[in-house]
Amino acid sequence: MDILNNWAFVGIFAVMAPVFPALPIVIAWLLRPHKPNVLKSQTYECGVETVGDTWVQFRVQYYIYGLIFLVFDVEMVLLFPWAVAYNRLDLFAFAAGFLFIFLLADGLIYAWRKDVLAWK
Amino acid sequence: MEFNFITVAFIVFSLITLGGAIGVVTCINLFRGTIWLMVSLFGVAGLMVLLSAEFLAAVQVLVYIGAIAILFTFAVMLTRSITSDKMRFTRVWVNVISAGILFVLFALGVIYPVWVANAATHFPVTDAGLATTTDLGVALVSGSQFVLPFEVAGLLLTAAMIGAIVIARDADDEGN
Amino acid sequence: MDCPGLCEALANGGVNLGLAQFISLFIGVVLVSGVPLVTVIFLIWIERKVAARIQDRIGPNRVGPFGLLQTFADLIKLLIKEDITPTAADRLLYNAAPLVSFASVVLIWAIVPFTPYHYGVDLEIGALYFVAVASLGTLAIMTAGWASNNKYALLGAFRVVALLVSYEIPLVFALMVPVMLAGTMSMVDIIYAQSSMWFVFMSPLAMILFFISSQAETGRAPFDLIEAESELVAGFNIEYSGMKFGMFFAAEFLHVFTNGILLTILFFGGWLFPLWNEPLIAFAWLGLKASVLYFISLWIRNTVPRMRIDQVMWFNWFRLVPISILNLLAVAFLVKVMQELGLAPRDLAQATLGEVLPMTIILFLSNVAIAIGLLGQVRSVGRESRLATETAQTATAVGD
Amino acid sequence: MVPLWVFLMVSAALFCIGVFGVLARRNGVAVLMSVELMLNAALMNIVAFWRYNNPTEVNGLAFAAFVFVVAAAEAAVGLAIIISVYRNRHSIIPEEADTLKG
Repeated sequence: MDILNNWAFVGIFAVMAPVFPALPIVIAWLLRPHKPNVLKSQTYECGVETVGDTWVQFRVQYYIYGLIFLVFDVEMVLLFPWAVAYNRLDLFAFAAGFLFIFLLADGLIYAWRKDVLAWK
Repeated sequence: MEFNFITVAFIVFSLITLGGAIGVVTCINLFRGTIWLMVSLFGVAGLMVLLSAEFLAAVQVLVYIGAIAILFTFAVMLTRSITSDKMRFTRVWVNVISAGILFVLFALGVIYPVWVANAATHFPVTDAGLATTTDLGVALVSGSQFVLPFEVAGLLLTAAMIGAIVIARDADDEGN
Repeated sequence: MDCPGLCEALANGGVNLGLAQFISLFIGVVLVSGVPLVTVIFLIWIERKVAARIQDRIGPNRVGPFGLLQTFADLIKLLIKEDITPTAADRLLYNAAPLVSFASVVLIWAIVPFTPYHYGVDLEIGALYFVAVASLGTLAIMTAGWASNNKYALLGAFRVVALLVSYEIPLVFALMVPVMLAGTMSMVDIIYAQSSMWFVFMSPLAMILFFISSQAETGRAPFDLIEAESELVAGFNIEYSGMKFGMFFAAEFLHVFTNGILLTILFFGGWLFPLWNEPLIAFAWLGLKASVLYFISLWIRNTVPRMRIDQVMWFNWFRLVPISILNLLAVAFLVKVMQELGLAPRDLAQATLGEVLPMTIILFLSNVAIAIGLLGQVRSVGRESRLATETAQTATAVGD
Repeated sequence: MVPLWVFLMVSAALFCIGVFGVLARRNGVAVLMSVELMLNAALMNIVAFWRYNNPTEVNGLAFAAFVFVVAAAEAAVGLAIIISVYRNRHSIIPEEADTLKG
């Protein structure tokens, strides 16, 4: 159960990690003054009162960046085992990996050509 | 089921998974729903670690929390005025009952008779000889195993990317 | 690091075995996470001092010798500062975001090998763990922006997240090069694979790509659109004040040094000292290399002007992503061909200097060739656009 | 070690919560989130069966890796469709997007 012993460490670490920043925040909560008033707690808007909804309409551009990132992320997930095993494989493995990356690069080139990657 | 470290971890992660899932299907505010979804999928990653599939657990965090969550939050922001929607659910009780019946069917019809009754025939569970990430890498690109699905996966991802760009971009053009 | 002696001692002393394991793991966690927490206090001082020197100032020099206690003074100030939560904010997520942001950086230290014998854990998937944990930080920024319920915060968060996810692609492709050369994702094994040759000599381009994109991941200049304090309000953390703002701040400072450590492990041989591997010397050597990289990062931050968001995005999608893919393919192809020809060893950890030398030279030359080709292309594109502008200007002048 | 059927029970519960979400939610994005839950229940089943029945074979891992690919493609295209429908009809209720006729 070596794997689980390692991950028990990671698990305790993950539980402890938010505690370290929480500690000073809690201490600050005990020490600092608490004098909220209506003006202070307003949303910061450069001196002018808030107008309209916070949910302003966003551009689809953001979605496209997220989308391409998602596709590349999944591609990397499949490429990581390939990279780890690479030293044991032969030239055919390179061809398979090359074809895989090439297919994804096609999608990237399509995005270039359609000019969806440039920030407008 | 003896009570030890692993059992405690299993119970905690199961509660995280199911609690997060209930949060997803009942939340009013969709951004919070996305956060609940991440909590739930994080629980699934924890369960995968308990199943010694550490590679898949890392992938789960990477793909779902790193990428799909971001995509969902972007989509939530792009389709605005979601929080003020009054029409959130349809036929709640009918659906609760049908989902409940489905669960009972799973539990009584399949899992109990097949997997509890035959529990004794299971293979011994040890970490010895466990398939590793290296084995997965070899299998993904060896001609006799998964090289074809591997390439088809690449093709599917490319198709999804191009298709989604076309669909989302049309929307953008009409928006302007 | 689970202090094996301690666990046995406790178990022999009559403590329940599970509890003994838990206590020894817990002490290990406290020791490992103590390193970044102590480091970050001094990083803030170093950062301010270096920035001051570069700008021809003295920097903090009042509190303590050389102003060393300045950070503690800042800490006291942040502790007793009133902390405002806007009424419109989503309280739970608003308070959780700084915690997750800081935790995501501290969590990376679980896999950092300090010496051959002292490290948190040696996960089989170490490199992937680092990427997965770092992506939690992105979600924290998104949550902070949304939970503040402020237009500027939300817009800032959107821009930052778009930037972070974009730069993660070259980061991971660059990370894949050492993973491929070493044939493992475990950080300790990646260091051992460099015992005869650092990976920076095999693929300098991957190192540079990793450095640039990790600089962007931390939101440092020239990519500091996260908080372009002189231009935008403050980006996603505009509504935060007091200690919660301090946590975002500390997370950023720590992240820069963490990147230096990772770069050292992946490309500069970690704690490998040419002569001997005494734990203390190994630790100091790792720290020294990381500090040099950290200093370079500060240097860039304080000298390079900020880029516009469209330039940042263009630079990523039209330069870094294609180069990182090209670099990965080139390294993969050359390594495989050389392995088939018997010029390159299949297990770098066992190879001698003589065995890896031909492979190093060829990979280095291929990287240089890619870089030269790239620079040539950049130059010709620049010339074309300059000519186009000049022609246009002449045309208008003639038209007048 | 926790027996296999307990894992299966948890994933069955996760699947049923997902089914409820798909049936009951009227918001397209929420429906997609519920579909992700169902996919994850299936993924957990695959991993659990791999671990208990065939841990030395790599098939289970490879199958799970391909499930991630499908999940990513589904999320990407599904959300793009929702955004597109929202832009054109200003509604994200799936039942109202019924103009596609043969």
